[in-house]
Amino acid sequence: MNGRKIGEVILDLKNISLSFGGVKALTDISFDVREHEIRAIIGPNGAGKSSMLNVINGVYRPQQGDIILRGEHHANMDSYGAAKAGLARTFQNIALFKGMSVLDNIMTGRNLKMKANMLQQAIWFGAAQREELEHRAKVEEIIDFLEIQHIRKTPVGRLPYGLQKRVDLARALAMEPQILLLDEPMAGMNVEEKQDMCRFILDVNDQFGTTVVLIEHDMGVVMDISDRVVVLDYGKKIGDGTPDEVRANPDVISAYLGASH
Amino acid sequence: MAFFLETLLGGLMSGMLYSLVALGFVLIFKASGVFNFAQGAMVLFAALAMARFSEWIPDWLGMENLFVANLLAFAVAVVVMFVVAWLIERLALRYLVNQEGATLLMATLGIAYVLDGIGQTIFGSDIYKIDVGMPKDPVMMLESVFEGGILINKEDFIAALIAALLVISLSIFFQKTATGRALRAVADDHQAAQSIGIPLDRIWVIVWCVAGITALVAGIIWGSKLGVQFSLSTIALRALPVVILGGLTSVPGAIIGGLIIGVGEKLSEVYLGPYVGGGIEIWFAYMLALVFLLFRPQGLFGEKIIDRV
Amino acid sequence: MSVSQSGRASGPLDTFPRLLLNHAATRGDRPATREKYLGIWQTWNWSQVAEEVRAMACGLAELGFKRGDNLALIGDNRPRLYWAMCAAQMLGGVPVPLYQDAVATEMAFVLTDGEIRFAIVEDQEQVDKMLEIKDQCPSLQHILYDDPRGMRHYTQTYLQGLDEVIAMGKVHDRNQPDFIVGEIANGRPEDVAVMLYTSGTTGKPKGVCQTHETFIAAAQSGVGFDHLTDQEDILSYLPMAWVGDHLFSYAQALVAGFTINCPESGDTVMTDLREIGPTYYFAPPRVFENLLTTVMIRMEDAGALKRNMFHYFMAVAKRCGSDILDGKSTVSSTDRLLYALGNLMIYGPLRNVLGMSRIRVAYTAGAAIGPDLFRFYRSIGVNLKQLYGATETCAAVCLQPDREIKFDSVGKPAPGVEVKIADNGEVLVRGKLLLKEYYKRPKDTAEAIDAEGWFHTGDAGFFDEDGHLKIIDRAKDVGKLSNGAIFAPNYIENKLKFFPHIKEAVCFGHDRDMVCAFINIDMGAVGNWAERRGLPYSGYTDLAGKKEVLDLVRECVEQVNAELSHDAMVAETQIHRFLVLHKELDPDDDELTRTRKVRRGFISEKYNVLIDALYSGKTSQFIETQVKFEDGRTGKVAADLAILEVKTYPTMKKAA
Amino acid sequence: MKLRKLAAAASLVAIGLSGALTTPAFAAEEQFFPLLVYRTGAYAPNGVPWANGFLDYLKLTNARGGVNGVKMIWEECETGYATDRGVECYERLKGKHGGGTAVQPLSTGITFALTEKAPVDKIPVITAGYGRSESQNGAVFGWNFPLVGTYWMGADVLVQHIAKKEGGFDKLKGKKVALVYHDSPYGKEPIALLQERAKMHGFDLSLLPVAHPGVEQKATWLQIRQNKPDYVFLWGWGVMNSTALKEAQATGYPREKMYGVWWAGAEPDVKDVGDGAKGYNALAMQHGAEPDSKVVKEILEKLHAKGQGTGPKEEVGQVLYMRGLISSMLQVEAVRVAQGRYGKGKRITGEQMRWGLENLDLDQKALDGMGLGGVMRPVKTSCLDHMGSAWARIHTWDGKKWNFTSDWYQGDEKVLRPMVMLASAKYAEEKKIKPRTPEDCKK
Amino acid sequence: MFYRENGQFKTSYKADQQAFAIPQDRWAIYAIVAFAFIGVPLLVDEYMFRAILVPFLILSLAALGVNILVGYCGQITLGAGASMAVGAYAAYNFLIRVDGMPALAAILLGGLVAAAAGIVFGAPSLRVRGLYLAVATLAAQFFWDWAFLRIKWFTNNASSGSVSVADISLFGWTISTPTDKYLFSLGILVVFAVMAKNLLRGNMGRQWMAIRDMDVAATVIGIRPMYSKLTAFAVSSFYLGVAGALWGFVNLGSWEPAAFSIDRSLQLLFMVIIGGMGAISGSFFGAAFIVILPIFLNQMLPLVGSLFGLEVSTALVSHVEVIIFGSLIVFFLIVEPHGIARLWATGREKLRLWPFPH
Repeated sequence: MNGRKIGEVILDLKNISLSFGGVKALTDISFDVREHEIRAIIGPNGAGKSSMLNVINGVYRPQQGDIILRGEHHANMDSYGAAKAGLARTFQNIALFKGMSVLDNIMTGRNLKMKANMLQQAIWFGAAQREELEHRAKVEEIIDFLEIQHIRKTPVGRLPYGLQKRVDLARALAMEPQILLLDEPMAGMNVEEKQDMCRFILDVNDQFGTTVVLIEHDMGVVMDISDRVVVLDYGKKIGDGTPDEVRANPDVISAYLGASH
Repeated sequence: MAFFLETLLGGLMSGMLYSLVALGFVLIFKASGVFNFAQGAMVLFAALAMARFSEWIPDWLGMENLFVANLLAFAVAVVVMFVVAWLIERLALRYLVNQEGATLLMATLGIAYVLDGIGQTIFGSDIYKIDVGMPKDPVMMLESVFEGGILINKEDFIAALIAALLVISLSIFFQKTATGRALRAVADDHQAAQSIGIPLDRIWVIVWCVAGITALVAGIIWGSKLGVQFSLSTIALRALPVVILGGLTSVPGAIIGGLIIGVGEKLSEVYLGPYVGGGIEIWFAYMLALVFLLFRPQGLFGEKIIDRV
Repeated sequence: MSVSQSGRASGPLDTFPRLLLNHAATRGDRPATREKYLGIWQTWNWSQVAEEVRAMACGLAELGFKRGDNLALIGDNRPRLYWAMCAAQMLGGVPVPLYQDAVATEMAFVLTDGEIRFAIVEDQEQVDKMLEIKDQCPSLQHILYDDPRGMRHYTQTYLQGLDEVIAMGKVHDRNQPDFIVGEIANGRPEDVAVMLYTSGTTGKPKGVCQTHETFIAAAQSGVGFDHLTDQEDILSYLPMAWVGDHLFSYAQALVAGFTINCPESGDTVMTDLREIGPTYYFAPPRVFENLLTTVMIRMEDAGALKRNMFHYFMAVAKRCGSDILDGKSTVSSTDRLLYALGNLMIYGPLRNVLGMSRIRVAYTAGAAIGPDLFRFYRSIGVNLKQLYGATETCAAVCLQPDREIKFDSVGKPAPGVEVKIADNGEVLVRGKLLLKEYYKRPKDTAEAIDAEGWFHTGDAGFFDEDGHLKIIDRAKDVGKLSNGAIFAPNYIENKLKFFPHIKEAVCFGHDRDMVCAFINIDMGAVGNWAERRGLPYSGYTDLAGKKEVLDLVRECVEQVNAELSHDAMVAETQIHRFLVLHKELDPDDDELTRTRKVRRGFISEKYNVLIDALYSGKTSQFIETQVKFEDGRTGKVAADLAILEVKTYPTMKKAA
Repeated sequence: MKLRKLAAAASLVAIGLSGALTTPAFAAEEQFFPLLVYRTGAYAPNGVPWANGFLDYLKLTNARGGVNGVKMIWEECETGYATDRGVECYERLKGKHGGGTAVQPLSTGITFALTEKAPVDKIPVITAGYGRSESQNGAVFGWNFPLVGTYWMGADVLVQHIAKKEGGFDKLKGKKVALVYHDSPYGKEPIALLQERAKMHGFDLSLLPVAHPGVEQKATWLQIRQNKPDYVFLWGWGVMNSTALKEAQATGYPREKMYGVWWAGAEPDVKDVGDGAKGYNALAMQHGAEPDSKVVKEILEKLHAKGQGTGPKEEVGQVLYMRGLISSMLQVEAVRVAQGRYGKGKRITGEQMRWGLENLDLDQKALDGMGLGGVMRPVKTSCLDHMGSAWARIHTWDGKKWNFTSDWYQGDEKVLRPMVMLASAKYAEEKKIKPRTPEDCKK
Repeated sequence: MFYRENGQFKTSYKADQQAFAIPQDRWAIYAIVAFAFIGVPLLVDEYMFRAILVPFLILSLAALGVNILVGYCGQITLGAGASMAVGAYAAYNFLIRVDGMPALAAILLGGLVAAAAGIVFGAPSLRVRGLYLAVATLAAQFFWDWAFLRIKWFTNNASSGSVSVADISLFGWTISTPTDKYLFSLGILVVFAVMAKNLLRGNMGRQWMAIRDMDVAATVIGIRPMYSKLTAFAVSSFYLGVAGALWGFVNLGSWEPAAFSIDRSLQLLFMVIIGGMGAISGSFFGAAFIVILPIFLNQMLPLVGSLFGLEVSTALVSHVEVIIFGSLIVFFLIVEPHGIARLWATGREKLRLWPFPH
């Protein structure tokens, strides 16, 4: 009765290279992501993980390489295009809208699905209200899912770090993405919060069938929940495979041992 | 051709005068992130102080010597500007550290009101004269080359020289003195500067003092050129495109920006103005700055802003 | 199938399912159940509830649930768990609610003892507990869950979602509409309606079987007594396994037809309480105490002006508040004016932030409430009353009538209840509301109910001249000092606990020459107090050992002594020595019951060394204790506890 | 309504402050004037002496015993030359002490705004020497009184003057005249007339606007240097004037060929330029600086000598001071005229004041009586002509003071009248006003 | 303290998503609006109407426009006055050039033209930010100042550049008395405020705030910065344009470009910052503060002076007035940089929690 079945390749990155004014952030990286899987990108600090994520969702444009999303080439995709194509993401340094409540933050995630025009919104009654209420109901499900009912109307700025991360995830989920990119979702959390987050990631993947691409600095947690892992070091791919394969990969071992011990 | 050169020269010299005011903006923005809308009010305040003291001091001392009177008045005005700078930092900006740019900008507008009010209360709101012996009459150059020669405004020329001098001395101050180096450190990174033991409060007072002196010099030059009265404070608005064009954080930017704006607006007024009815120089200067911005959003010499995710 | 059709099951309203159908017929559009879910108060009216319950009952029947079966209910106060009770009753089964925060092994006992075949649980967490003990409970055949989240990968065949069961039931009901009507018709008032397990202050929990008849009688007496209507709102947040919740949120709601409101989650009870603003409220003293403590702590953070205003008006309220509430004519007009002002400035807002603005009647029971605590709520205009009862008596024996409130009494016997005091001081009860039996424990049943039908409550008490019952303590807990003076530890402990800084107290003195006490400080209140004084501390143990804190506690104890000295009966039992425990007493460590009653015997055994130290005149004592953490791990806490002497006061003779 | 009380209290104080002349002893009949002045901001140097002269004449009137015993009272309100503040001042003061008699907005912007309100409130708006030129037409602008002269008239006189200098209008053909003007409605007023005149006489008019406040004119003067116009008309205001003179000096344009409007021909415009402005000419509508006139002597003697004067003694008699004084005088005389019809020694209303203003007839005798003989020429208004006189002279700065350097000129009605009629007709159409007929005037 | 919220629970999203979800707030707003429409006209005199209330209402509307842009979308503007000018002159042209054009339609069309101009001059916001943008908007300010002086067509060839309109009428109601003007302005303000509230609590408002708070994150969730910023400029300019048209038509009657100078822009920005950025109520508080304070000081100071037996000249009063005004602004920014609206919200929150401090 397993809910998810790992499917075909949904996202294929080919020979991605990215540099900033001569500094190479990513060198010739290729890997793919299959539908419904949890794909982790790990590597020591400065390995290019964040750059990789930024490339995938169009914040950075790679100098070389191709991004194939569901068979379509997307090398010149911008963030907006990525969002439209069903990619959502969270941020390592929480990028919530600090002047808004939790509810409003999550509601922004629905913006692509809201259709009422400006005049309708100004008049409110009718189309705009109906739409607003529909989306509110959707958002409430996410709030319930992530167990953040008690902070629904709190301004996000007042929340502790762990909860902010959860709201960040909620906002991404509100987009009903096909692919969810998580940028160090467990950074800075305590053990309990990490466990919660793992549970949420698994639940998302499981219940909504969302493909998850996550990057993480800390190997431990990730290995438990990922289906396949890419390992980056100094902008280069040094390993790719199931957690067990990667753990056994001598390059990975040396990179990790060399970097962190 | 001669006329073109004259316009060019005129623009350059106006530009230098704008730069003088722009410098004040840049100094303060660089060190404290405050976009000081009160710069114009400071210029007026300084000029008023200079003008009035140079009037009063001979009365008080009962002597006639214009040079001595000006010198003394200058000294007093310097002190006055130091006090003003210190008070601004003490009473207002100290409490506004880390506020948003717009808030700071509003605060300086508030300060401008206060300065305008106090200035007029103490010094009066009539027209006053600063006579530092600047020559008023024009000279002609290259009369052999062009018919009628090229007109040089001696006053502007001297003013431009003084402006240049000020920039050089400021550069030296920044490069060679300990305080100057501390100032630059603060400009680069507040927190880092603080962590290596540079007292931010004091640095900011110093910056405001330096800006105060710049305002005084600008005030004297503009004042002797235009007469000291309320409208002097509006020259700050003329200097704004200069700062934007040059970049908010760059001293050389203020100079180059001033020259570009000065030349640009004069040429536009003289050559384009007549076709559209004239009076275009102000908005033209702003448009010029704006067009530059579209290509370099951080200004000519400003630091590039990089988004991090 | 329609509501009106179900309404046919009229006749005598003597079982809960019949009551339900009656409400669906007579007030079908009134809200019956609300639950804060997905951000709003989802509302079901009586007709909808009746349909849901019917469907659920049919579904259960489909699964094989039959007359006489017991249905365990485990979870927070969820509407469908309440409905499940009624569904079980429709089929002639018996719902058995369990404490949802109990660990699996505790549940295993009840499941086995109660021969549970069906369990309806709230969510994955409870399912996991069930699975853990499934093997120990051979009778357990079906586990149904309310919330399907996270349940996708549970492949066990005996697991089913409540949704599916209800859907199944709806089909079943459509096919055999007469089935459920017949089942309801077959219900008899003398059938067992619910089985509630005693909290087990003494020994293992026992299943108390109550019939429809008894519970309806108990509920009716309360409803009539307080003139409750179908307009009331009550917040259902207390454990469903507790008799109090069952009486108020289930029995009375069904008798009177008012609305129950289920909070969104444990974290949001206070917010939800404020939103709903119940008109009828029930909470154990503990809750009122915590609320008061919060009030006091928060007021300490207020500005001087507000604080002074608060204290001034609280003094006014203390002077005349409850008299005004009681409608006494003795209050001066100045006081009335001041009280009105206070009502505008302080009491009203206070009631509002406490969620008590709309309360008409509030009850507390379950443990003795400190008179000062009681007086506080009454003085700010909350009509808080005490009731006295036990699981065995459907929670209702005595109720305080409006306008006849005495702080130290629990009121008069409820309509239809006989109460008498045995020779040994024990309170005996007889009436309709007595339990049918202890489940499968005829011996215990016989012990509790004597031949004449008197139920022995185990509490010591007496009637005063107005016929109000006063409870001193548990009959077995009332002791004597070695000089023969009566020693009622609870009485003293409650006085101590009224101080916001003291969370828990345990007094000793039986057969000894003086009274000594263990104290638990309130982490929240004292922590806040310490922070404002710039007192650094690393945790409970550290804070509890601070000299400043000890002095603070000593002041509290001395004040209690001063109060005790005013009353000749208890003046001898002033506290002479005390210590502040190095750890908080905790149900997980078996020091408290799940209802947070002190397990005196267990404690005196566990901390024997400390008691010895108290009575041997030592000034300090080292102790090391094992504790259980929330995640199940264990650890050790050790400390050198200071023992403090306290000033005592000479007995004040009451002026004749 | 708290504010209203405060306002009332504040005005009481202000009255108390304005000197011993308004003590309750004189409470019998009082004529109230709201005073919109600006003593701060960019134009303070011009606003202050004007206000001082204005006040002093009111005080003098009271010292002379009032108008048939009616005392003048007033309250000052600072507008800072800002339109909305001016409107606020007007609204605040107009209803006080039985209502304002007349108001002098002293700013083109405020004049425009008050022109809308005057007919409603029935308070005449006096704009002595400024305001809308077309408001001379009393038929359309029933409540506006551009007494003494309008900008069109002023510009007309300037053209007449240069024509005379050149030796006749026909000599103007082919000449170049540059108008350097403040880029605002004020500065743009004369353009229409100058264009008309340029068409008539064939001179070449170039327009050089200077943006407010006018501290930067380098480009303008470079253009002048290049075009070398025969005359420069300076239609500046405040700091723009002195800046223009300094730029003229810096670019070597002869000041003798520069002619200022009468708001560009006072002491503040030239005093900090000093010698640099020597030879600069300006229009003087009616009066100039009159430090030796009888009225000035009387003021010095009756007020300043007793410490009751307004402002510094040295300024008494200067150009702007005199302008304030004469503005004040016209108003007082209108009161007198109105009293003549509506009852001597009685307080008159705004509507009666209008009648007074429309029937002013200050002949030489009257002027002499007020000590203004030689200072100005007679003024005679009518229902349809709200200007009353079109006399002006030219005065020239000699580095120390202003001296008259021309005879009297009179604005050319043949040129002015059609323009006034045309412009006022357009206004009437925009505002849907039905012009008054001579019959209406008789009512 | 006066909030008794027990029992005010929401059983639908519709109830929960109301503009004012707390009934007490809702009733207070209704009461205020009713008072403004019915009570005020009975109570105040012409001076209050003309000198204070009408300017206050119109400037509130303008401040609302600025707040949408600055407070909600985070784009600083110093060119608000220019948008008002565009609105005023455009409305003027519609009125006089199109026969039978109703005044209200002209005003709204003026707003639309201002919106279009706003989009054009808002375009730099896509490239430049913060203070640089502020200065860029000054370009618009100076450009329009110039254009309305110089380009005669805009002023219907009025020689002086100043224009005037007759009393306007609305469905047969001629707006001529101060009370009419007040009610007309109030009506428009209420409608526009409601629309602003609706926009800001919906998707559009959230997009703007998202751009303001964290533009990168906003882009990533599919908000187009260009669309959001330009709509903010458009809506803001629309409000400003309507306010400008009202300022010209209703408050002044005839006007010149100086009525919408840089001083007006700064004044509006002041209102928003003092009143509270990102709060609709802030626009009203700010407008009240900026409109009333100087007048209040101006009338107050002589009184205070007289208490101490000082003679306070008009000039001194106005100097002290600007000094106090300036100081108060600085003081305010120090004490509550988020403006009066935040103070108000905090106070309200305190009242809800009363007697507790937090």
